[in-house]
Amino acid sequence: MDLAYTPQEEEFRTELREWLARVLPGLPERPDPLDWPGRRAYDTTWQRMLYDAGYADLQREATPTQHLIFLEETERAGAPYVGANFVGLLHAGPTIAAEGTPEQQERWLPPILRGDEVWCQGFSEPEAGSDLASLRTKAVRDGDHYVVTGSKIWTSHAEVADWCELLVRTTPVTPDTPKHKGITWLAMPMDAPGITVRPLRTLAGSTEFAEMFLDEVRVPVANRVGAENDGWRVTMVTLSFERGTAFVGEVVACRRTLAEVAREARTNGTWDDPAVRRQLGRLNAEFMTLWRLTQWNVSEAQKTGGVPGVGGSVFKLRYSHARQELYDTAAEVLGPDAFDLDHDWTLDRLSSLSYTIAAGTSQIQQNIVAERILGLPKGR
Amino acid sequence: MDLAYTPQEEEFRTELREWLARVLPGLPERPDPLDWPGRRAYDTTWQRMLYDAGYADLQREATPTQHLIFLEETERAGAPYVGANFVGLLHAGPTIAAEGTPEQQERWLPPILRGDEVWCQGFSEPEAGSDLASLRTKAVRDGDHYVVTGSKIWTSHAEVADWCELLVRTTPVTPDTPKHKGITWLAMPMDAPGITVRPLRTLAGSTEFAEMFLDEVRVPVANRVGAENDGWRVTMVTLSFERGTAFVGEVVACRRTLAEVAREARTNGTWDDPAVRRQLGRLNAEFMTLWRLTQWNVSEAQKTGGVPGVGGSVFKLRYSHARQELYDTAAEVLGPDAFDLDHDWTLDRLSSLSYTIAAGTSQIQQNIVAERILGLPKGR
Amino acid sequence: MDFQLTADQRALRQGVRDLLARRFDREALRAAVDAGGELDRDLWRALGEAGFFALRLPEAEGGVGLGLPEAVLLFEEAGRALLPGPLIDTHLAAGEVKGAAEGEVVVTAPYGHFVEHLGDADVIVRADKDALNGAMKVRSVDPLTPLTRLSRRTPYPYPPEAVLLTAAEQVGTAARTLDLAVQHACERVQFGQPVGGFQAVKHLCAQMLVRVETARTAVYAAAVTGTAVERAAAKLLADEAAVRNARDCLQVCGGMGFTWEADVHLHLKRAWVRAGRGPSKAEAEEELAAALLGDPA
Amino acid sequence: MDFQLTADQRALRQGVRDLLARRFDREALRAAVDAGGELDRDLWRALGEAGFFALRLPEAEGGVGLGLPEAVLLFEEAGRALLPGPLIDTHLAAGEVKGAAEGEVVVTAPYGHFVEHLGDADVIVRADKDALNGAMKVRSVDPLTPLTRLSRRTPYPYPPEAVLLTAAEQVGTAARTLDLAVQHACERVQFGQPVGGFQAVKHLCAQMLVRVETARTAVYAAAVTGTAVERAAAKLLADEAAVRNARDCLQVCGGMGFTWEADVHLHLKRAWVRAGRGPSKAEAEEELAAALLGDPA
Repeated sequence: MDLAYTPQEEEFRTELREWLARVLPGLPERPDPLDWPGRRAYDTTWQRMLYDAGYADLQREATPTQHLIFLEETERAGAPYVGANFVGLLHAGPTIAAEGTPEQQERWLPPILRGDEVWCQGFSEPEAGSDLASLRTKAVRDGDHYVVTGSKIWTSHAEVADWCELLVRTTPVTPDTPKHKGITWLAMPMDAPGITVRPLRTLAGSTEFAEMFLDEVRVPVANRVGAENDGWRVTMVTLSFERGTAFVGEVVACRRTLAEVAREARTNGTWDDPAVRRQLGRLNAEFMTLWRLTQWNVSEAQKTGGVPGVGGSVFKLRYSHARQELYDTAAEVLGPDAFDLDHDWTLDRLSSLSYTIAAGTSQIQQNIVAERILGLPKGR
Repeated sequence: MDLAYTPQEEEFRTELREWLARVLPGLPERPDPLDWPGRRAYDTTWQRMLYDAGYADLQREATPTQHLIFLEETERAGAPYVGANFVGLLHAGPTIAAEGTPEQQERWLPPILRGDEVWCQGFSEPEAGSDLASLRTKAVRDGDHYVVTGSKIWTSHAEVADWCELLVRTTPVTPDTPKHKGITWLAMPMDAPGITVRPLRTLAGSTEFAEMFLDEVRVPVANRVGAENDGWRVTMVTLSFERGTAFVGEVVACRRTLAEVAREARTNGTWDDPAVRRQLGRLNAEFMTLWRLTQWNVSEAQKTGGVPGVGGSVFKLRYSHARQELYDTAAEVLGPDAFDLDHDWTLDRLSSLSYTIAAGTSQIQQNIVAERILGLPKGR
Repeated sequence: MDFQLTADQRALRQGVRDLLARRFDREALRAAVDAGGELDRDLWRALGEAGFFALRLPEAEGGVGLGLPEAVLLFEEAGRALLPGPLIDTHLAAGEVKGAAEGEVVVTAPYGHFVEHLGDADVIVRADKDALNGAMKVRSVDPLTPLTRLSRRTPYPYPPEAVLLTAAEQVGTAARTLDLAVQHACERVQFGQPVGGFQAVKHLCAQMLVRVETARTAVYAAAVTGTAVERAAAKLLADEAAVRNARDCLQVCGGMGFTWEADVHLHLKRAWVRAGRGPSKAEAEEELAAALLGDPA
Repeated sequence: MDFQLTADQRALRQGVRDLLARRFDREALRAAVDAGGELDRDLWRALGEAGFFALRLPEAEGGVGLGLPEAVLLFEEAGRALLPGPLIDTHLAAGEVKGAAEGEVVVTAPYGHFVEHLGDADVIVRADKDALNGAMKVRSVDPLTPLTRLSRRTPYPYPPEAVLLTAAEQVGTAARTLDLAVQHACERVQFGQPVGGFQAVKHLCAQMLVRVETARTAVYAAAVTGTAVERAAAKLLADEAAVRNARDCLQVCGGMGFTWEADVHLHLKRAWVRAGRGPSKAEAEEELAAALLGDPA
């Protein structure tokens, strides 16, 4: 049990730092959040730089600890986020790598790593949120195509994506075919006729997400990864294993924000209120430990090659709550500035509200922890 | 909407105060908590004094507001609690009054009011707690008797009671007879052969409660209140309506304790910690409002003659939590004294732990509120 | 003692609720959001005609002649409907500022570091002549409440009645977000049943109701007694009820609650802004603590 | 980086767990309760033989030569088993006080206003000669921890290692009360199903696990790094995990948990007593806050 990095790991870190110091000053200006093509270009330029420097495929080419170091250092250096490449690198890519044919891997993986092609995710539907497997978007076979009709929601980067990893229903739900059994995974080209993308405004006022309406979109059968009706398993292969690295950058960022909030408190005098000070101290314990928990999970993944996603549920339950507390505390420290949307922490506070909902609500996460880790019975 | 008492109510209060000032100094010493016969004698003496002064049957003879005044003033004056007379006055008595025959009322009610006879309650069983209706204690008809076998738990004052209001199963549970349908209400004489009472020690170290084992106890059929198999309804008639007065004395007592904790904090210096001070202030808001909520519920009962017990669930959820917070705060103020069982607040802290469990856990209360007040569907 | 609404009070509450349903329905609400909280003068006059501002003005002065207990009922409804505008300041100015009682003018006043709805206001009270020197409009977190930031904190305290009426508005938000959560929980089906069938959702909603009932009782009691300590309790519990209920409503509504189209965020943001008026949580708690050392209750 | 237990560490933990299962089973626990926390000297010597006290003493001095990371594993097991006695003081005294390492003597030490297990102690450390003047035995809330109250607060600070080992014991209580809750939830049938099938119970248990994992990680990290700020985090999170898990276990177990015969109250009371050792919640938070103003993490 130790927290020291090996010489190899330290070397990886040093080289990465040097590279970051060299290339970051040359990056173009960050685009306006509303400029989608600009954002795509920025994010893919960065991905290409990572590719050229050998940092593109850490998921497969680096150890979990190196991956952690990469995420920690890039966050600290203020490097760009994965952004538009998120789905390709972290969801669709790993799925294709695990379940695709050699031809499919050859077709789709290199452009993802080079930043040439951007993917989005078409999983959630208006009527299928927590209960993802109840999805209704229908795909009907017509020769060597599937004809897809339905609607998806919470699709990030849909406006600028080249591909969508899409879950569709190929067999209707019946007493003989439970909802998990009739689902198929497709790679849908986003330029296919019949796709309408409508930006979805969140309570933070931003349009990070979109709704996507599919009207008889034709997707080649060759774009199916895995067997027909086996899409649920195909998806879960990727979703249910992880390396503990999912929130590395965010935890590093939260710790930096917490220190900034403390300095702001010191500056504006709220630090003199012991209740504020202690709440900041409490959050320090919280995020310091979330960082250690990350290191624990990454070390476990390093030993075992990957950890079951249920361990991630424990982390996410604690982290999402801590993050919301952090921004509530920031608002208390800010006082009047907390009502000003031009203050970053105000917007961050709003977006942090999604953390107990998105990617599995805290209620669902607690069910997972109780049933899959603790072995409590499924209720009636 | 007003909080002023009418002249009649003020007169009731004044007379009660005068009477309390006159009689309380003449009361005997409080008995040792372990001296059960002594406690019975003390409690029944007090009940007789109330009877002679015309305060014995407030449930029927006074308005809800007068009842509130009575409970408020007796608590403030440090008068004895209802103690051993609790079940007779507040559960068994009202049930007999509502559902008993004239002969049964004549037989049992006057001795309760005079403090001549003490009742205990045989409802809960080791395997039937939250799910009371799943009780198994069996009664088999044998001529003009029921022969009762089974066991009960959480029976207060069983050692010194004359009667037990007992719920028994007279028809086994089958697909045709759901669990609520085969239950019968009996008045069991506690001197009948076959009853064994064993004290039950709680985590507070006290033996307030007992287990009761029934081995072929013969109870006359004439002691049945209501019809055979109708005992669940008979019981619920009493349990499901109330006058909002259930916690009057306790809220008054908590407010006094809170003020004492504040003074102790002031004395021992913990008051200088703003976090302690504000927590005390928060609790002041809490208990002040619980008092107003009591007045609200009592006023409603005054208008309508009684309120559905579900309103009591809202009160109990908030109150039980606030009470536990009060004693946690008291412990923080006490510091080292909080580890000393000779300090009253330490014992009170321990017994307050039962408040979110006894008489319907907070989880059950939340179900009741959600389903019966808010109309949320029963889940699978 | 009769700590229950009278028939007149119930009728008053129903009347306001009906008025707001007619004059400020969901369409009007969303139009107001799109307009950045700009006020509808016709609505303002309609409120004036209905006695919203003149409620506590003596009948002799052309008012309705009612008191704080009635006022908190009105402002709870205003909070429930997310009615925008400096309602409390205009209400308090009735009888002081010409036209306020009738809804002919919009009156606002600074508190803390802010003035609300400065752009729409005809009159500013509780402000000295250079109060607005260097004041700057901010991008308000609440789309229904334009905020202007003062260059320094106003020296005028927030009036006691305004504290109480703000608490009443918070109760409205707490109650309305409970309604929204219950409605969603009954309608939204996941895993083959309405999500309200799941205990976790049930218990969130139950606790929301507990907060509503408790905060409302505190507000009513403070309106009846008018004491500073009960007012502090009302503010404390109502702020908490509004913010936490809006948060829990969001949790119950899940992804759907996170969209701009859902109303829950408007309640949450307004609850934050209202919690910033008058005594802070810490100040209210200090007042309540100090009261404990006075005469025992 | 390899922040996972080594095979040796896992074996050590299993060894202690087996030893305690053999030498301090439930019967022994309840016997100790009935004896008012009086110590079993044979057990104490057995702990000594197993290296419980000499664990961190260098091998050259007859110890096991291990470090804090191993010690926290031991004390977590001790906490889980509710092992009574001044374990930490005796462990810290190994090598300093003759016979401590071997479990031949019982060493205790004052902290704050108390000494634990004074009646059983052979040696008292961190105490000046009149430390016990006017000391009085109190009726201890924890039946397994006899407490003697000092006439004044001891001037000696609670040693840093003792803070960490106390936190490790708290993790043991947090983990054990989770086990008890899960066991009850799987066995107790109400309304036709194990109560663990109800979401409310599930979610209580899930949050208990989250607390265990978080607190344990904090304790391990503090053991590895040895820094004051990580120790403060470990104490804070472990105290909270132990007390809240014991409370939640009680809630899950319902009436049955409220009886003297159930073990959950022993954990709750011990968790309260342990939380009283070393820095208070406020002190730990202040230390953690101060650290935020130092170099950014």
